[in-house]
Amino acid sequence: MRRDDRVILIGEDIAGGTGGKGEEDAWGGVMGVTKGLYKEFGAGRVIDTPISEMSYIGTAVGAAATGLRPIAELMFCDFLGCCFDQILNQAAKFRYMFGGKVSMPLVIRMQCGAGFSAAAQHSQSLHALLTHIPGLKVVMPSSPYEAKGLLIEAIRDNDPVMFFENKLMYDDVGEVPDEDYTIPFGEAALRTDGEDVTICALGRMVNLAEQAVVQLRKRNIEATLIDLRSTSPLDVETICESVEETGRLVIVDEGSPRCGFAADVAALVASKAFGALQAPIEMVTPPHTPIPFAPVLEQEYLPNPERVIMAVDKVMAYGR
Amino acid sequence: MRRDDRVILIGEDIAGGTGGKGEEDAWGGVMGVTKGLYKEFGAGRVIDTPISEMSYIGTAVGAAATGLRPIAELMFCDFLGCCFDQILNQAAKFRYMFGGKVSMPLVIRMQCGAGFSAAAQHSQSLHALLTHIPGLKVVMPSSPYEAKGLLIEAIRDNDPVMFFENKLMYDDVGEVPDEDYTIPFGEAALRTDGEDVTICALGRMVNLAEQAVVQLRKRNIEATLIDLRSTSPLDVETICESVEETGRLVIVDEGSPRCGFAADVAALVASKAFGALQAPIEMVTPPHTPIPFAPVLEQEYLPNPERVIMAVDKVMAYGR
Amino acid sequence: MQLNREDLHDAYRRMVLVREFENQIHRLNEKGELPGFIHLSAGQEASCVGICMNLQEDDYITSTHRGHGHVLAKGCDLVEMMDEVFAKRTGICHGKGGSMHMADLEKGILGANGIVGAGVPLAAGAALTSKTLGKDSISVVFFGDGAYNEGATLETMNLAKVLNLPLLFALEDNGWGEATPSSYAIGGDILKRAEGFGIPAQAVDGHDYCAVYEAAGDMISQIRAGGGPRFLHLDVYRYFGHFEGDAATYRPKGEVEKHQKERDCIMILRAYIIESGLLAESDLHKIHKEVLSEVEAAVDHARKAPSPEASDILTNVYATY
Amino acid sequence: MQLNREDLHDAYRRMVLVREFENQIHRLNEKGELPGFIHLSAGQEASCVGICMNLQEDDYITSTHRGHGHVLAKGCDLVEMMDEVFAKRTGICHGKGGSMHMADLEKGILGANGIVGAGVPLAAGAALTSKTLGKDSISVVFFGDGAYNEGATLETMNLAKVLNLPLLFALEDNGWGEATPSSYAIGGDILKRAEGFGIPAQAVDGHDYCAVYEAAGDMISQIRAGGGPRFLHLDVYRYFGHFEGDAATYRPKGEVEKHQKERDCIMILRAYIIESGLLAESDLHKIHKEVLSEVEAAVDHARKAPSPEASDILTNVYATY
Ligand SMILES: Cc1ncc(C[n+]2csc(CCOP(=O)(O)OP(=O)(O)O)c2C)c(N)n1
Ligand SMILES: Cc1ncc(C[n+]2csc(CCOP(=O)(O)OP(=O)(O)O)c2C)c(N)n1
Ligand SMILES: [Mg+2]
Ligand SMILES: [Mg+2]
Repeated sequence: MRRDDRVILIGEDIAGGTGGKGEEDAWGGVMGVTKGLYKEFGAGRVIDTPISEMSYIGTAVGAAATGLRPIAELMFCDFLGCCFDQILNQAAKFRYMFGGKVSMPLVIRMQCGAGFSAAAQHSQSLHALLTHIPGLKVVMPSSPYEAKGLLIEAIRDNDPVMFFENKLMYDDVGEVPDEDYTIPFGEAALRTDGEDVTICALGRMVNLAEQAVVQLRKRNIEATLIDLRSTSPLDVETICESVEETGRLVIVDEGSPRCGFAADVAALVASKAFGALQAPIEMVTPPHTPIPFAPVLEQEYLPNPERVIMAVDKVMAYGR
Repeated sequence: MRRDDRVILIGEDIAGGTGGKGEEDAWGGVMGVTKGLYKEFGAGRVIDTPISEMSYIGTAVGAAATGLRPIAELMFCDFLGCCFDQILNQAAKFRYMFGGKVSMPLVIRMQCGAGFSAAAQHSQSLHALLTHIPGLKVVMPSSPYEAKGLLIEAIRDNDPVMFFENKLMYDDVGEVPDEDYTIPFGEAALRTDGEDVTICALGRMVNLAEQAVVQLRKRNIEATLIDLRSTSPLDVETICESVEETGRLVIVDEGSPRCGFAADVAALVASKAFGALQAPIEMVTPPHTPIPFAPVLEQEYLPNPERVIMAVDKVMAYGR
Repeated sequence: MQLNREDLHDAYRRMVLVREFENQIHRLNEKGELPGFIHLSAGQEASCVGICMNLQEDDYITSTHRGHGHVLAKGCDLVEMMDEVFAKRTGICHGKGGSMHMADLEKGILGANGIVGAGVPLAAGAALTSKTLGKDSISVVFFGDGAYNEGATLETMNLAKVLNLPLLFALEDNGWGEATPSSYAIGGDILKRAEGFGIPAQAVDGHDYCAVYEAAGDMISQIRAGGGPRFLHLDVYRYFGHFEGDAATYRPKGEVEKHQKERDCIMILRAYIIESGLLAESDLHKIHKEVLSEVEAAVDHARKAPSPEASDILTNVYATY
Repeated sequence: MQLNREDLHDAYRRMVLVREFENQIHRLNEKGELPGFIHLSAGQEASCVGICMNLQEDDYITSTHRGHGHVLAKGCDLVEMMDEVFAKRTGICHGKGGSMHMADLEKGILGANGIVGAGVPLAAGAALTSKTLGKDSISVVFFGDGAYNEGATLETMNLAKVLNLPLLFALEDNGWGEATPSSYAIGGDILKRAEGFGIPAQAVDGHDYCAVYEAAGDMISQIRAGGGPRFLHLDVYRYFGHFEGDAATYRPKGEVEKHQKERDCIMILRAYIIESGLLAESDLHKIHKEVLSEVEAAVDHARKAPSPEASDILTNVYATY
C-alpha cells in the first residue's frame, strides 16, 4: 500500500469502529489481520462497509476494472454465497467477455477451514467452487512465509485472485523476511523429496501431511510432499513428473470430495500420467457431509496424519 | 400439483403478466415450460415474483422447511450467483445442522447449456458447483421421457433437488407416457451396451455421445454408454462395473473441466476401479474458459461427437 | 393495555431465563468449557420476549447468530439448548449445530442462523406456507441493524409486500454490526426505508417490555387479519462483546455500565411490575431463584450428557439417498 | 434551460442513431442473420441520450441486457458494435461478448450486463475509483424497474450513501420486467424507497429529452460537487418485446401503437427543435438520412468482417497465467 496508492482495502470491520464513538480501528478484521492499516492509511483507503457482500465485492470488481487495485476481505469464505454473482459472472468473465480489453487486479481474501467448532456455516473450504470457474486464480498458502510471498504476488497480479487463509493458521509462527518478495502462482514447492509416493496438498493440509511424512520416514517410506500453493493455475507438470518417479499418488484436501480439488488432481493424473501409476489414487478428504459442530465429530470430519498414513500404506501395499 | 396442494410453483414470469392489463399467463416461464398452470391453479399456487432471486429462492427454502413442496424456477442456472447462499448454506445444510429434524422437499429447476449464442452469462452448465455441496441432489435429464420421470421423483423427494434442463432440448420430441411414473436418482441407465469402452455422460451430452457410439459401431468398436441421470447421488457401482468389463473410460461433460463433473467421475474410477483400467481416462469437456458468444467459437467450445470419437480412439489405441 | 398477572409472571420469567442462560454461557466460556463461536444477547431480552409473548405455538420465527433469546422465548427447551452448546448428542441439534444453529421446527423455530440476513427470506417462506395453507399463523423475523443492509433482507421486504405475506420484520438495533456502528452503516432513515417498500413501520423502545409487547401485539393482530407485512424497529443494547472474546473497544468506556444502571430492560420491567402491584418483590425474587437453579441443573445435565458417536457424522445429510 | 443548436443537433443525432440501430437489428434478427439473445430499447432513447449528453469522456456508465442505447449514447463505436452483434472478430469484444456484453473501458463504458442488477455495484466501484484518485469524474448506473428489486441494487443504494459516492442511479422504468408489470413487482413508492436510503430522488418524464437533460444535468452537477449519490426515475416505454421473439401479449392490444403516435420521444424532441427554430425540418431530415446510411454502412462492414479464429477461444481468459 505504501508502494502504490491505487491499492485499497475494503470489507466489513477491516478497520472496525469507523464512525463510532470508541476506538476507530478497534478490530482490524475479525481476526485482526488488517489492524493498524487504518491508522496509517485512513478511512479513504481502508474502507469499512455495511454488511452487503454483493455490493462491496461488486464495488471492488468495478474499482479494479477502472484503475484501483482493491483487496477485498470476505471474512469467511462461507459468505461467498452472498456475493457469488460478482465473482462468477463479473470478475471472472469481464476480461474474456470484453475481448481482453480490461484488467481485473482484484484480490479477495477469505478465511477457510474447520477445527474451531464454528459449525457448518463458518468452517468451509470452498476453493474447489472457485477453481471450477475459468478466469479466477485461486491461492492457499501453507505457512507465514508462503502467505507473504503469495499475497504480494496476488496484489501485483492483474487477474482476480481468490486468496484463502486457514483460520487455524493465524497463530502459526515462521521465518518471514522483512523485505518484499513474491512467490509465483502455478509453481508448486517440494516440501520433501522421496521416491516411494507422491503426496499433494494445499494450505494447512501440507503441514498435516508433513507430520505423516515424518512418521512414514521412520518406516523407511520416503514421500515427495508437494505444496501446490495455487489450484488455478495448477502446477500439473510437477505433479506428473513426481508421479512418473514414484508411481503412487495420495492427495490430501480439506474441501468436500465430490467435484472437489482432490478429485481434480486425481483426474488430471489419471489422464496425463496414467502410464506411470502403479496403484489406485488415494484421496484423503472429509466425508461428503456438512461440517458438524461437536469437536468429536469435527475431528472425525477433518483429514489427519493417521489417515494420510493409512492412504500411503494402501497405495504402497497395492499389487505387492 | 393436482395430487398434492402443498406443491407450488414460484419464480420470475412463470406465469408472466400477473397483475398486468394484458394476458395474465403470457409467458409460462421464459421458455413457456409452465404455461397453462397459472390458469389451472391460480396466482396462489403459481407465484410470479419480483426479480429477487435470493429472496424467492429463500422463500421456497423456508416454505419447504415448513410444509410446502415448492418448485422454484431459477430461469438460468447462471443466476445461481444471485441466490447461492440460500442453496449453499441454508437448503443444503438445514437437515444436518438441525440434527435431522427437518425435511427440505424443494425442487429448483433451471436451464443450462451452451449452443444458443447466449454468451458467458446465459450458457453455463454449473452442475459441478452444486454437486460439490453435500446435502443437495443434482439431476440432469437426457430426454423428454427421462425429464418427466425424474421431475416427478424430484417433486416427491424430501431433499433439495437441483434440476437442470438443457435449453437446447426444449424442442426435443420423444415418447412420454401419459400416466405418472418416477425414475429413481442414483440409478444410471445404459443407453448402449458394448465391451470395448465405457462412455459416461449426462443430459444433452448423452445424445451427443450416442451419435459417436453409432459411428464407432461402424468401425466395430462397441461402447457402453451410461446415462448417469443424477450426479448426486451418483451411481458409482454401474460405472465401476462397466469399467471392470471394458477397461476403458471416456467421460463427456459440458461443465468446465477444473473441479468439474468429468474429473469427479474420473477420480472415483481411478481410486475405485484402478485395477481394471487399461488406458488413461479421457475427459471430453469444454476448455477452461468462459463461454464465447460467436457461434464459431461456441462450437469450438462445446464437446461434439467427433471429439468423443477421438477420445475413444485414444483410449483404444493405448498400449496396443 | 392491560397486562395480567399471569402474563407478567411468564414474561418476567422468560426474560430472566434468557439473561441467566447468557450469563451462565459467558462464565462457562471464560472457563474454556464451551467450543465454537458464541454471540450473547444479554441486555436485549425485552425484545425477544415482548414479541414472542404475542405468538402462538404454530407461528414461526427465524433468528440470527445471536439467537439464544429468540429461541428460548419462542419455546426451545433449555436443557436441550444447554446440551447443544456443550456439543452433546442429546442437544437440540444432536451436537451438529451449536450456538449459531439452534432450531426446533415443531415449535415453529426455523433456526438461529450464522449468515447475516439469511433468516429473512426463510421467514417469508414460512409466512408463505401459512398463507398458502390458509392458516392464521404468522412469521416473525428477528434481524439486526447490520442485517438491515443485506440484499436478502431488502429484497424480502419488497417480496413480502408484493405477496402480502403475514410477516413481522423485527429489527433489533443494538447500535452495532460487529464493530461498526449502525449510525455509520445505515444510510437514510430506518423507518422511512421500510415505508419506502410500502410496509407500515414503527419504532419502539426495546428496553421497555410493556411497550414492546403492546406495539408488537398491535402489529401482529393486523398481520393476522391479513394486513400484510409490518416493520418494528426496536432500540436495544447488548452487554457483552460482539462474540465471546471481543473486547469491544469500539464502545466508549463506561457505556455498558451506564446502560446497565439506567436502562436495563429487566430492571425496568421489575419496577413496573412492583409498581403495578400485580406481583410482589418476593415473587420476582422467587422466579429468579427458580430460573437460576433451572439453569444450573441444565449445566449439570449437559456436563454429564454423552457426546455424539463418531458414526453420527454420516447421518442426516439426506432424508433418503 | 437553454439548449444550444449544437447540443440539440448532437442529441437528435444520437437518439436517431440508437433508434435506427435498433430497427436495423430487429430486421436483421427477423431475417435470421444474428445469433444470440437480443433486447432492444427502441422507444427509450431520450433517457440514455439525455443523461449521457451531460457526461464527460472520463465519466463511467454501467448498463443492462438492454444496453445498445446506453453504450451508443456514451460513445461506443457503431461499426464495432455492429460487428459484435454479427459475432465478428472486429467486434467491440472481438466476437466474445455479443449484444449483452458491449463494453469499452476507454470510453468509461463498463459494459452491458446479462445479470439483472449486477451493473449497480460495478458502477459504485467506478465511482469509488474516481473518489479515491481524487478525480472529478462520476458514474451513472442505468437499471430497469425490474432491477430495482434486486439485492445488488438495494445494497448498493445504501453503500453509495454511506461512502458518499459520486453515483447517479438512473432507473429506467418501462413498466415491465420481462412479462411482469412494475406496478405488481415494486412494493411501495419508487421515490420514497430511494429517499429511505437517504438518497435525494426525483422523477422525470423520460419521453421528454429536454426534461431528462435538465434533471440529469442538475443532479450530475450536485454529484460532481461532492454531494453524493442521486436517484432519477425515468418513465420510458419500449416498443419491441422483452427480447427478440417475445410476442408481448402481456401488453394490452394497441398500447404500443398509441404510444408511438402520442408520446414517441424522438417525435417530441423533433417538435421542440422545430418550434424553437434552432434547427429546420430539413436539418433533421438530413441527420436522419446520414444516420441511416451510417447504419447501412455498418451492416455492410459487419457482413464482410472476418469471424473469430478457432484459436481465439483460448485467449484473454487471464492477463497472465
Ligand atoms: C453474510 C454474512 N456477512 C457477515 C457475517 C459476519 N457477521 C456475523 S454477525 C455480524 C454483525 C451483525 O450485525 P447485526 O445484524 O446488527 O446483529 P448483531 O450482531 O448486532 O446482533 C457480522 C458482520 C456473517 N455472519 N454473515
Ligand atoms: C439476476 C437475473 N435474474 C433474472 C434475469 C432474467 N431477466 C433478464 S431481463 C429481465 C427483466 C429485467 O427487467 P428490467 O430491469 O425492468 O429491465 P428491462 O428489461 O425492462 O429493460 C429478467 C428477469 C437476469 N438476466 N438476471
Ligand atoms: Mg447490531
Ligand atoms: Mg423494465
